[in-house]
Amino acid sequence: MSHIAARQEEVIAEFQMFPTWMEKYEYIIELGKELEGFPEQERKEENIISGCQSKVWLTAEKRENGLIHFHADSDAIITKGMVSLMLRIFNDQPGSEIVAADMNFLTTIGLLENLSQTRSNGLAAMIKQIKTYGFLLQ
Amino acid sequence: MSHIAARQEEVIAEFQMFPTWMEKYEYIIELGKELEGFPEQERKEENIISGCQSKVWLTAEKRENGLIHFHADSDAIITKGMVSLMLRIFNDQPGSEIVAADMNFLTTIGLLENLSQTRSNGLAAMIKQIKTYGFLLQ
Amino acid sequence: MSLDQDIAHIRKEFPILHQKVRGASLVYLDNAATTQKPQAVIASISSYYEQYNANVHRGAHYLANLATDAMEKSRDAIQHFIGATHREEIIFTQGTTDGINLVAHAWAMTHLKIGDEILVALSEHHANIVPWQQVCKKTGAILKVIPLNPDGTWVADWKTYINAQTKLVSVGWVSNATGVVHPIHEMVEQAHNAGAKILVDAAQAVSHFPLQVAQLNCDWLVFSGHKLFGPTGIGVLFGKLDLLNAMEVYRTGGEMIKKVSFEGTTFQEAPLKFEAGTPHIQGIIGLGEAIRWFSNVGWEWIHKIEMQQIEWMKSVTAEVKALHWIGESERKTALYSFWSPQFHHADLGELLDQQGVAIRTGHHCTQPLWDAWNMSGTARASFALYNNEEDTVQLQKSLIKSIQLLIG
Amino acid sequence: MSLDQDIAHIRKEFPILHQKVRGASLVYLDNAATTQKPQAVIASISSYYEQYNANVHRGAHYLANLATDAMEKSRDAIQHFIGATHREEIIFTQGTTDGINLVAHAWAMTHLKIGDEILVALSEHHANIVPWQQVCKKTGAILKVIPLNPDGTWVADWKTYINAQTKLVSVGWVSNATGVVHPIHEMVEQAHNAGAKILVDAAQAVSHFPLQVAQLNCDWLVFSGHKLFGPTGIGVLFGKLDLLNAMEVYRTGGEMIKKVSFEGTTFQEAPLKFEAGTPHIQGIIGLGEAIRWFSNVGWEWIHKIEMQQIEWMKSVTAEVKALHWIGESERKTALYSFWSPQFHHADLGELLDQQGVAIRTGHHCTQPLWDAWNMSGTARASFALYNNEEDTVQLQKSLIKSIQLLIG
Ligand SMILES: Cc1ncc(COP(=O)(O)O)c(C=O)c1O
Ligand SMILES: Cc1ncc(COP(=O)(O)O)c(C=O)c1O
Repeated sequence: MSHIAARQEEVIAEFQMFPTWMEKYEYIIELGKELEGFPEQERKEENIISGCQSKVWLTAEKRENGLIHFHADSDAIITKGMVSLMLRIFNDQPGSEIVAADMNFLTTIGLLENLSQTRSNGLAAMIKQIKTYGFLLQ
Repeated sequence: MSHIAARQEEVIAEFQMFPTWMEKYEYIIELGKELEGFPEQERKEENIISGCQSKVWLTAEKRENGLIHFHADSDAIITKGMVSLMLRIFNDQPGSEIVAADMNFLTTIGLLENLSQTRSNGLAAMIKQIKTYGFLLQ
Repeated sequence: MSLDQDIAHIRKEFPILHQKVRGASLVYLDNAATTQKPQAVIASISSYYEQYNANVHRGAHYLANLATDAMEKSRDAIQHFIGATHREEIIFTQGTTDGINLVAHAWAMTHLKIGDEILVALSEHHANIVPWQQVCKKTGAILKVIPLNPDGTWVADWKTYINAQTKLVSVGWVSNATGVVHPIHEMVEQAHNAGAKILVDAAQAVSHFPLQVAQLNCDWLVFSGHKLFGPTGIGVLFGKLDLLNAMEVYRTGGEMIKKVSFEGTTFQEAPLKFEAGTPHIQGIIGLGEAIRWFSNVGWEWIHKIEMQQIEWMKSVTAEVKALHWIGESERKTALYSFWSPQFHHADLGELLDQQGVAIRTGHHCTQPLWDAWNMSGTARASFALYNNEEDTVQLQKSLIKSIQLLIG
Repeated sequence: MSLDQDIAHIRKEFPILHQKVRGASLVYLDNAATTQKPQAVIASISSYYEQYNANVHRGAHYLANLATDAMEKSRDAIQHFIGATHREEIIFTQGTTDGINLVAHAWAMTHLKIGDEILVALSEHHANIVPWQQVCKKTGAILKVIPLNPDGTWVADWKTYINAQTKLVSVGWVSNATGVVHPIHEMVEQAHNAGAKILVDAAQAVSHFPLQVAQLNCDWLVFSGHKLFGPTGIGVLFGKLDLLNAMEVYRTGGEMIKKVSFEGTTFQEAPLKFEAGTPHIQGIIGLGEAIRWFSNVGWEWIHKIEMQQIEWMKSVTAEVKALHWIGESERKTALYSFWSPQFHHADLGELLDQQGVAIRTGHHCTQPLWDAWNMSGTARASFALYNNEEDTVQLQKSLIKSIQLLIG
């Protein structure tokens, strides 16, 4: 199992601990608050992922170890929590694995069924951008 | 009772003799065939009543006796029958009475309920034109 | 009967309201986006298709006559409902947006020229901005904008924005962003004094108070059926008859012609002139039924329930002070836009949704307003005649729970 | 199962067919004007309004998500049904007329110039003539017309009407006046060889054979939902994606914008670009359901029943020789236009209607054709997949009785 798949399993296990929507959202909001600081100079139009109701900024760099490191942020806290979840899974992985990753864990954690259409469109756009970076920085 | 109202009563009585749609239409078609000849030189655009699916020509003249005489024709035989029915009622009457006439006999003879929308629009247009002539030639 | 019983009675007629959403009872407060439909409207659609569906006007058969009759009776019902002088002044469109586009193409595009001015207000819906921008691009006319006070009303000197260059005023009667009711009667007078024509966007007005277009004396007025308890895909353009007949054609094709030949084609008068192609017969019939149903409820009661809803909401806004409530003007409909500098309206909306409370968040198609106010949008709860006290109680509870979650 | 049983089965799904009209069983043969709706489509409309009516796209709540999902699933169903490459190539319109007007305004008005030629055929529906006349009036382009053979087919040398000036070909695939199926595949090739774009009016084709637009390679194609067992007020414009994105906008307003400001507005890509305002959500969902239902019946069966109907009608036309039957070409749909020099088609239609047989009479929105043929129109019986042998028997009987009455 790839690192990414393993982390997905982790996240799924974690979410299973929260039976109610409130607990799930509480956790996501917490994740949002913990997300590491986003470099101010990168908070610009070209880093915005379109397709989300709230704004999402995403940047990526290939570090010396050959792995890809993402920075992301959002002006909405729930989105920020989702972003944080994504980064936990994808951060510091090789581009090839990012591109190859299977994303159906989102359904599995029973979050997506609670998510609005706009939200899941936004997530899809985010994943697409993450994979694009993965591909470009391979 | 005015002449026009009396003739309407006559027509209603006549139609009551025909219990089926077939007989009514047979009679109307017959009326259509009997309609007096329409002056060929009057068969022109400006004498056409618009609002009918088939063409209806209508002209009127005030005769020496002060009464109004109509000529009419149609390229469809059922329409021609309806026209003929109209003329039987309105022909050779004073303009004032034509203008004042009550037209709900059309419903009474149980014909209108059988008539299509286009047909009754056409009839309404025809009556309007007859009344206009009645008014103008008073 | 008590108000409570009356509402309960009305709610019974709306099948959609009686359902659980994510385990909670649905609280539908997105009525400014679209209203729900009473059983009578739904049934009118089914019986149209089950009993007398046919193409209209060209009709030479029984079903076609029934369909044509029903369609034209709807036109009569609408004429009566909005107080128009002639039935021919009622044009069926796809909705408010389509109606405004029709006037833009069939009148403004050919009647305006360089330097002419079109006047709108800052709070207009995009549907009442973008078509005029297109007109300006093609004709060289200029789009002028009435600014707003912080409470969402037009600035006090709004009349000074009308001048000799103003050829068209196009304003929303009620703002879908703030619920504010604007002084349209005065505006019609001012526009006409300046020799300008005036179009009224009544999308958010039509279900709240009588329009009385002949008395109002506006040149055009538009609204959507789906915001008046009617079906989607159908709307109304009212226009003064002479003006309609003097306008260019817009969509062309069947039904709107007198005679087609390759040498030249002639057109019908209004309303047919603007109704090219097979109409949305079912939508027209459904809208007619919606208007009959709505008229049966009656303005008196509609006014009463709206005043009551505003009363209920006073306690909500007083309790939930953590939020900023905008558009608290004197003359407003029961529509509440709110926001917080601390959290995003999208977060609020998502958490309310989890609790079965349906509101709308975002820019509500009035981006210029939020840009001017330096905001990214709001959350908006908008009421219709079936929203009861329980709905406001649930809204308040869910708001408080959401805020608790967000501030953690 | 036998064909009889199959039809009986299908007829059961259409509530409207089982009624008496003026004492006789309804024989509905006006399907080229509009088709009837199966119970599944009617039910899809009711359940939309009873369960998940909401405004789409802007959605931040549960019902809005359901509505948006259902709407976009319909787009997928249509894409699949007509064989388009991209889902974004499916634009929702009001109908065929609206789709043609869209292309006329958003492409032809700005892409054609003096001396350019638009090519149509003599038998086009007014919806495929008048918009081009308007384009010619504004741009100075010239409308060219392919004449017809007496059987309703294009003249043998139709290819010579395409030349270097031809910028747009816009032709009906199946004539609603004659039922003739025109050689559209060849026409697409010829148009493209000449560097022209081609729009296909598939209003009368869509329910008779598979369109396969990607394979056909046309630039645009239009049809109406109401002629495909779907609701009124909804239609489809297919366009090649690059072309759609290169076109101007048409109706403007909400949903089709990226960003609105008074300094300048930017637009979405297709399909949203062309879908301003609240869509006809219910119509879109109903059309999706119609397509699912129709696909379930399947092309094989649809072909079989149509061949059978043509067979049945051979005996009618042979028996009723007193009438002139036109459009008896080799490649035709089950649509029969007929007339007599002795009596008016309106008389025929009225007498058929008295016997419960619904057909259409008049010019069928193809006036130039009748003018060229020196006729005032025809009576027209047009079939759909639920018309059985009994319908043709009743048609024949009623025709004979009507003729008897008329010749007296
Ligand atoms: C060939 C053809 N084109 C266009 C149309 C117009 O379709 P609609 O009235 O649905 O816009 C029709 C139907 O009347 C038609 O038969
Ligand atoms: C004030 C106002 N104008 C115009 C519109 C557009 O209406 P529709 O989307 O029905 O065309 C709306 C609704 O969204 C509105 O609230």
